[in-house]
Amino acid sequence: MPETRARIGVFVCHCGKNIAGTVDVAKVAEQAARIPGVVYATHYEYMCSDPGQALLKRAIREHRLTGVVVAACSPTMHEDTFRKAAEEAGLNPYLVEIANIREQVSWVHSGPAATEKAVRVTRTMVAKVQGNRALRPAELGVVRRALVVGGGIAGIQAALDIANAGFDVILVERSPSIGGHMAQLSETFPTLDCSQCILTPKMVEVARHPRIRILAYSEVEEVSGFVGNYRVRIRKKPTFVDPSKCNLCGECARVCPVRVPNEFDRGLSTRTAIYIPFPQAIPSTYTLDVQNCLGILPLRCGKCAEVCEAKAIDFDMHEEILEEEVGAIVLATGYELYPKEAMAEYGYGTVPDVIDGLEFERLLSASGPTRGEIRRPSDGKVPKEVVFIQCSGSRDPEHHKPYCSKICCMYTAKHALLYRHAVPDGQAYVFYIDIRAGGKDYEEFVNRAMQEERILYIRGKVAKVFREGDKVVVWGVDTLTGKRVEVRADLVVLAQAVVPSPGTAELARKLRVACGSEGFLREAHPKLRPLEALTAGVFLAGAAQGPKDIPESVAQASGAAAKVIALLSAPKLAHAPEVAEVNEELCSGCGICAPQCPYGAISVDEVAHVNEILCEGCGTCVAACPSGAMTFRNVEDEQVLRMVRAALEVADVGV
Amino acid sequence: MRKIVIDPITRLEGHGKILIYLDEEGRLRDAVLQVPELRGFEAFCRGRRGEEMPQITERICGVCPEAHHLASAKALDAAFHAEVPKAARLQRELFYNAYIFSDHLLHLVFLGGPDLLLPEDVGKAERNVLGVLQRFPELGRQVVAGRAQAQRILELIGGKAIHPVFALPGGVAQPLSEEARATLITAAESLVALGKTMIVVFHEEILPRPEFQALLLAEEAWLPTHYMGLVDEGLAPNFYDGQVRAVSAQGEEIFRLPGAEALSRIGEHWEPWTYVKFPYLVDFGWQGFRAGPDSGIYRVGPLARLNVAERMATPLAQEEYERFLDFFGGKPVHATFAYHWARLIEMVQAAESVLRLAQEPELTGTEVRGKLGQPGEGVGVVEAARGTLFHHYVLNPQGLVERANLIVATTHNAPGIGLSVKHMAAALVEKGRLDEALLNRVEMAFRAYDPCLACATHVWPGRTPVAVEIYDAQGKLLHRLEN
Amino acid sequence: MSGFEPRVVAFLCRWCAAAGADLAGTNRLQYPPHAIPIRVNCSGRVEPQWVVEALKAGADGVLIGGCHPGDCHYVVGNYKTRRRVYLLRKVLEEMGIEPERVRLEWVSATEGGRFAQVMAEFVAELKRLGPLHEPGGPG
Amino acid sequence: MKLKLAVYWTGSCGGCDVSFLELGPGLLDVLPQLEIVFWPALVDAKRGDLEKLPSRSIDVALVNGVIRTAENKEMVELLREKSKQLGAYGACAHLGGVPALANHAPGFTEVVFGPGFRPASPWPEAPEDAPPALLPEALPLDEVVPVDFVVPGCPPPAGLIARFFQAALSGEVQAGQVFAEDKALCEECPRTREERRLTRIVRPHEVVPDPKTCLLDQGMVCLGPVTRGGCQAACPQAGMPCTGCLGPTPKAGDPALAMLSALASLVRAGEEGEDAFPQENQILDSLVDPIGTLYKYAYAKYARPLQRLARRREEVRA
Amino acid sequence: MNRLVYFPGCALKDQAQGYEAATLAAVQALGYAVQELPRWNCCGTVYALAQDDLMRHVGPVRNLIRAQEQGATELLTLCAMCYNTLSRSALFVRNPENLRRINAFMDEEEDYRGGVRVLHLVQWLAEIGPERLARAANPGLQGLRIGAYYGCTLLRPKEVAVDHPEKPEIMEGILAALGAEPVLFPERVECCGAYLAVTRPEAVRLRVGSILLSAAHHGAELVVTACPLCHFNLRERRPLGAPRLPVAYLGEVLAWALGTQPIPEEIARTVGVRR
Amino acid sequence: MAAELRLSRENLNAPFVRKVEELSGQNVFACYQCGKCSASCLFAEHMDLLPNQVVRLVQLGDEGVMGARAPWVCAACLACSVRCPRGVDVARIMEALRQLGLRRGLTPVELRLTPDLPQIALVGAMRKVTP
Repeated sequence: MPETRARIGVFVCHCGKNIAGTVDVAKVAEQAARIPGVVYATHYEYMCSDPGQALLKRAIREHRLTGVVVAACSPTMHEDTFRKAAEEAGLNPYLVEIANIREQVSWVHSGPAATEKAVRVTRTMVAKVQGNRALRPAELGVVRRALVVGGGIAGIQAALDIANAGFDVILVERSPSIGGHMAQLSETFPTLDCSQCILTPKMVEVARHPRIRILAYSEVEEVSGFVGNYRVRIRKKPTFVDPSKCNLCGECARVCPVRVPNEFDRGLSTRTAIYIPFPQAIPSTYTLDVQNCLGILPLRCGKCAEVCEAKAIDFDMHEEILEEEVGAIVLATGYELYPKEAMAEYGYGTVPDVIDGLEFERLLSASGPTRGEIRRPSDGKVPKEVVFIQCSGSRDPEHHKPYCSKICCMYTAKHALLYRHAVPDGQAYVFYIDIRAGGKDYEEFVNRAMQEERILYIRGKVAKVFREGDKVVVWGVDTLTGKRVEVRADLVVLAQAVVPSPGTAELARKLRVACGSEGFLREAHPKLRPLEALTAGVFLAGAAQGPKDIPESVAQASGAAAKVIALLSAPKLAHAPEVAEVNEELCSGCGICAPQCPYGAISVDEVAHVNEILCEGCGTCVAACPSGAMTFRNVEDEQVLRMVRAALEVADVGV
Repeated sequence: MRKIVIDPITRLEGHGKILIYLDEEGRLRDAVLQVPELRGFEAFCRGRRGEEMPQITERICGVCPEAHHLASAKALDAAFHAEVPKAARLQRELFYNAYIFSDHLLHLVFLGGPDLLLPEDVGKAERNVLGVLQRFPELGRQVVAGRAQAQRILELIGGKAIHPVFALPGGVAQPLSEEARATLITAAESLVALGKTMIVVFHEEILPRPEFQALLLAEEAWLPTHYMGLVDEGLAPNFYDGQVRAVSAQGEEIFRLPGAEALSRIGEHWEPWTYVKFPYLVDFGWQGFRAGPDSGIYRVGPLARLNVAERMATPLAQEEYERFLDFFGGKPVHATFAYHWARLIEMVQAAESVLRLAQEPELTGTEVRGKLGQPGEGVGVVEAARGTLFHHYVLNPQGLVERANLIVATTHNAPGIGLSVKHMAAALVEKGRLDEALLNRVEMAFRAYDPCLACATHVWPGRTPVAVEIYDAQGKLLHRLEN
Repeated sequence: MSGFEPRVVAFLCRWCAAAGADLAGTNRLQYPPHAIPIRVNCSGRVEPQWVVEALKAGADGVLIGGCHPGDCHYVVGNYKTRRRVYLLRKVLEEMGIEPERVRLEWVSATEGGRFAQVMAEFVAELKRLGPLHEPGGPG
Repeated sequence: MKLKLAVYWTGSCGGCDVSFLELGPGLLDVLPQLEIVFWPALVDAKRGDLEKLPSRSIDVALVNGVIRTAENKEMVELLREKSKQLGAYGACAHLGGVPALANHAPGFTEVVFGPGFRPASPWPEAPEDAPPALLPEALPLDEVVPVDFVVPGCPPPAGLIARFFQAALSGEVQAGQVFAEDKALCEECPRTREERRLTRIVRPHEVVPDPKTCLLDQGMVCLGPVTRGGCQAACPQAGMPCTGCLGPTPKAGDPALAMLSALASLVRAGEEGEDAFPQENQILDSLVDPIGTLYKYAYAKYARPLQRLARRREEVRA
Repeated sequence: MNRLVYFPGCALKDQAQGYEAATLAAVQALGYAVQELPRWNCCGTVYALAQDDLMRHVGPVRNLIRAQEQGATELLTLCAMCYNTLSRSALFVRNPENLRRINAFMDEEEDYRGGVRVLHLVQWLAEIGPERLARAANPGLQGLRIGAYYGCTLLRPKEVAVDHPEKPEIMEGILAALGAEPVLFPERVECCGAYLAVTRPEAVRLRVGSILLSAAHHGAELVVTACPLCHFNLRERRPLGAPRLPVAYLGEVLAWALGTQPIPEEIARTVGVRR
Repeated sequence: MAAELRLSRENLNAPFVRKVEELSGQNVFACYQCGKCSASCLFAEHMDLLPNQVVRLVQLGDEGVMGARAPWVCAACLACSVRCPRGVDVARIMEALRQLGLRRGLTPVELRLTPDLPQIALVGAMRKVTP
């Protein structure tokens, strides 16, 4: 029992008149001296001053103190000061505690009651110190390499920033090329830059960067370890084409007999089974889509291999599992659009001329299936009446997604405007509930669309969309006039809600990163730690965390990169030792603790284990543990109960 | 006034003591059975979750928890308007018969055994289980093994053998597997075998003994009361289910009713000198502590069940039942010591029933819970080893117990036990002989009931040690006898 | 109940409630001195047993101070606390102890005024309820 | 030398005494090694015999049952004096057990008998023949006399009884020893645990549990995590939640409060946050009768001090 | 033979007698005995939407009690409006507090204990399954192009909807199984005007015209409904110039398909001309 | 300026608003005025106010909405209710206004009875628009 051998010293600070003016400090010291286990008690004018600290050190040595209570100001002020001083005198700093008798006593109370409370507070802390153990902070090294998951604009930006700071980066992308949705866009708001024109140079930079290794057509399989020391298993799917040999001649695609919907064009065109997603793709190579290829097994076709002069096609290529160690991870897995098939009232995705925003981007894009001409999917006619429906699936807690998708107001304005540029005699209608254009030059952009392009904005939600002959009928309302409206349109574009990309939840689970109810990755703190996941060493960038436009994604990516750089630059990671701990003799492995931990620091097999590095020391798991097997260093239950009894003791407090 | 106290040892552990008061002339003024303990389940069951009742009320009695468990479950079935699916019903009934077997066996060998199997002159140091085991080692081995089989059945279905957990309103916790069935059948076969053995032992070792026959026919152990018990549609005793039949001291049917209605025909009388209540038939009213055709006092338990039944439910039991009736020359049999024989007959029926139920194809059915309605009021009744057991609950809409009333087997018998004791005491006083053998008769008289003064007393296992002290009017100890 | 001075234990989360209490001090806001503060990292560390032990050991009331919903330094600790206290109060009430004796308050680091006010209100409430213990005991 | 053993029951159901039989044939091995000096259920020694014994002449005494009447109290005090080691046998002596829930039901004689019931003697001339007075509270054994060890359970499982006899016969019963596991029941429970969260609290009769999954994961209030192992998780294996008869694990403290904390911690109504409060409260409210559920056996030992405070509060108010 | 307890309601004993006769015959042909609920009373016709209007639940719940007395766990309805009011009241009393309050209103009846499921003919037909219908369909509907008109009460509110309220397919599945070619038309889920026939007949005429146009436009030869009020409006409140589409009850086309009733002359004429 | 509608704390917290909310069981402030109800309403052309405007006036505490025709035109077809993105049961708000009107003795609707009307139509109409 530590307390039987305890030799506690109590130091009561006057803080000039701050404490001594109200509290009878001599009395406090005198009372403290009576507590069993207290071998030394004194009071001094300014404990935090050099002479005060010297007094403390001397007393520790002379009285061979095993614990110290400084009754003074709030621990947030000088806990460090006194712990350091004690350490210099040879006492473990975790055996020093502060009794706050200034902020919580002398400044807020007066009269004898203040002294009484000061005595009780001091006594309570003595009870705590009697139960404290000497602790040492944990230290660990850092693997100076980062993993970026997702090769969209956010992932690209984060990878470049980290690599430019001198750290190796592994960039994992699920599809055959990096570039993400930004590569599919035509122009970008509000500047109307060509999306590919600004993205391509960045993609090339990534491809050429000596510190960046791109693993395209790959997925993160498993993550273990913890901050500074993650082990990642990455599954690299075979492309059946050796990128180092492929010279992009394109002969293979020309002879391929297979036609499947082209994902990059969102099904508005077709591609072959061996294909390059788009001409500027990085890695710059063809990929053989084994699901659709006729020839891999059994060897029936093989036409592409026959025509490939570079002999780049290798049917024997196999899936690889790569194991890598990294110190930090950036998640930039991006978004997808909420499927229009979910929109019952808008035709369930069965009306061909009801399309979503990304499809419209492909129609607008000069490299798209229509070479930038606006032609509707059903019959290739140029639509003369186009209805844009905002908030399709967003802001609809009853049926779809409760949140605002944030980017649709802007891209719809852009769509309508670009449509007017492309079809000058066409009419664009935009059904909206609110216009949210809170960004630099955004409001001006929307105004331009309304004013200069005479796009009709109708404030009201659309009730129903259905096909009637070759028209698409839209039933809506203009709430401003109070009239119901019907538009017999040629094309309807739904600004579908932004949702996390598929697989986000699974990846989050592998990384023990929390997802919100809508599936977006959750930041550690919505205001103060927006770039970090709750799991230490994992950072978030881009729309995987929530709907974001390009500038915001890039900014967050750079922010996350800065966090990664700071982490990878530290020589050692130190971690406070006041954390949870498992008594394996008592733990039955019931596992109630594990889900309490917001940091994923607890794993359970036969018994629970706390990863000391991941544990932030909240103690929620300890309070949840029913069997008492989970404990908290230096805030043990027995300790607190002793503190409670000390606080409430009826015995005379001498005032 | 003089007083005789028959206090199982130290009057605190006996949980049942007998007080005999004599007047100055030494004539009997009164004799009462007092239960000096109260745990008050009716009170603290209030506010508890209804579905917990089978597990709470069984703590009334650790000797027959199975009976409380299922009486409680049946009361809940009724309170929730639930139909119990076949598979669940079979599980319960099989379990229940295994319990009856085990409990009766316990009494016959371990409790009544020393009285029945050992010569009257055996020393008190030997007159216990160990004595029986020493004299009949082979029987002892068989009984220990047989009981273990019964306990295995109880554990397999009930989760635990003592204080089982499986019954819930509308059914049971989970389905039984076919592997479990195989185990059950093997166990059941050994129960039937042991039942047969016990019949042989009874007819060879016990019944032929003249002192036992004298007991069966002793006048002071002949108590003409009414009887009550559950019978099936064919008027055979059924322990788990059926209608409550009451038969008068002359053998005529008083009523045959479902449990809830039968309960309304029972009144409860209490006396301030004991913590046990005295039930009576309201058709007759509380007429004080006396037996006979006009009194409200009735008895329950093995003898009562055989008196209210017209036949047994299984072949071996029926054979033995006929021998029993032959011996007494017809019904109703009022001989208190006939309880032992009745117990043997029932034990055999229980064993045969276990075997039959274990072979029922639907026993392993997976539908084990009936649909529950809104909770309300319900009465559940079973035949505990010692007699009819009623549980009656009123549940609130949340399914919490609002009111609970329990009439346990030995409570029904409390007036009867009191009377048996009184008659014995009267005989004792009349003969003016206070020797140990006579004293043992008093003891045997109430032991015949196998009294588990359930909510209160504990007389298991073995003999209830009795001391008799006779004081004079000044309170001076005149005479002290211990068995 | 004149002259009754309730005894109180206050478990304060270090990041919000204890910081709020410090701020009350910095702003020299006077409040009743009845509560002895015990600082914990998170209100989520507070165990219902501590609260009950405090009541058994002589406290007339127990205060738990945590961060406002959404502001927990450890993200969700205060939600667990809220649920634990909710259940605990139910149990106390069933036993016949006024649930008002256990109070959970959200106090942020900037709410010095609120901390002082909570203390004043709680002490007033406890005075209204009267002592939980007989004078002098236990302790 | 045979072990001098005494066994005694106070306010109990008798299940503890029957439980010795669960040793089966093993009982026949144990019996010859015992000198039973006092065991009302088995041998004919009486109070008088016990009183005559010298102090500390019994090696081991076992008491089962709750301390309910003045007689119970006198008797265990006597036993304590005569015994070297005295153990609480079974949940009632250990924790108070089910009958100690009566502490939570004030005025219970009125409930049982109706108003106006006062114990009295059948004959006024013999006032001493009134039934013994009830204590104001039903108490666990260690509230009345010091207890050296515990054989827990309701009733103690055969394996633990065997373990006790093994230790007792070799004279190795440690002070403070509890004849059960230090780890919780979950250690022995074959059910599998998935991600822990309680989206609802269900009562056993409301669902047919999945045979493989942890009952707590299925929404049942299973006290397994707070209760000592030693029964091979008999109840969970039978499809019913553990109700805690083996008592709390060594560091759990008040098992009801420990479990309360765990349950509340696990409750989730979707995303954690203020929006979930009403739904969470609803889930928590579906834990009806928390006292009976969480304190089924342990009320006397753990809840009684608070109950006593509450009762005094009521008296003050009245 | 399986027993069905069936609630008729006013319309089936009045203007929709044909619906009842045809349906009961057809259901029997499918192997089910139909028993009319004894002592049924009015369902209330329209569901009370006001929170404090408890009285309006008494009628529907009393019908549920009648079903409970019969030991029935399901109560079959043919009228869509009856289906709606009864099933919503059944839903309402799923809340124990509501149940308690409604039970307090009953006088001689036993308490309702919950547990009667109200189901509509379309649900019942869907549940016995398309295979069974297809087997029984003789002569079948022989490719008749039928537009199923759902109206409101089978689909809204969504708590009692027989299928997805925006894109139901349950009737189409039944019709297809019976050998018809179902036609989807946008207005099949939009209101016909219902009881506005009493207060605003002109509004009803506009709606009916629009619905029939929509059906005709998408190629329907026949409109089928399960609601007597829709049936009335669609037939009797057509505006001038509306398409001359015949309208029939679902139970009737079922009877035609199973051969328990012949196709009426007028309809045969209308749809037969083009065939 | 004499405004058509004077907004004040009193109006916005008027018993009228609470009554509508109580009768309908709906929180009228859940409505964000997107108009989807109105776009869905096939009888809006016969109404003097669109359904969303009716809800708006309730939000504003304008008891004048009691004089509107719209609730009496409503056929309770529930198209608005199933489509409302905010889960507001607009039909219940209409019913509440009708009920309030009826309870105050308003019967602004004329029954136009013709002999061919079936019982189902008559009962339905009378339950909705007569006291």
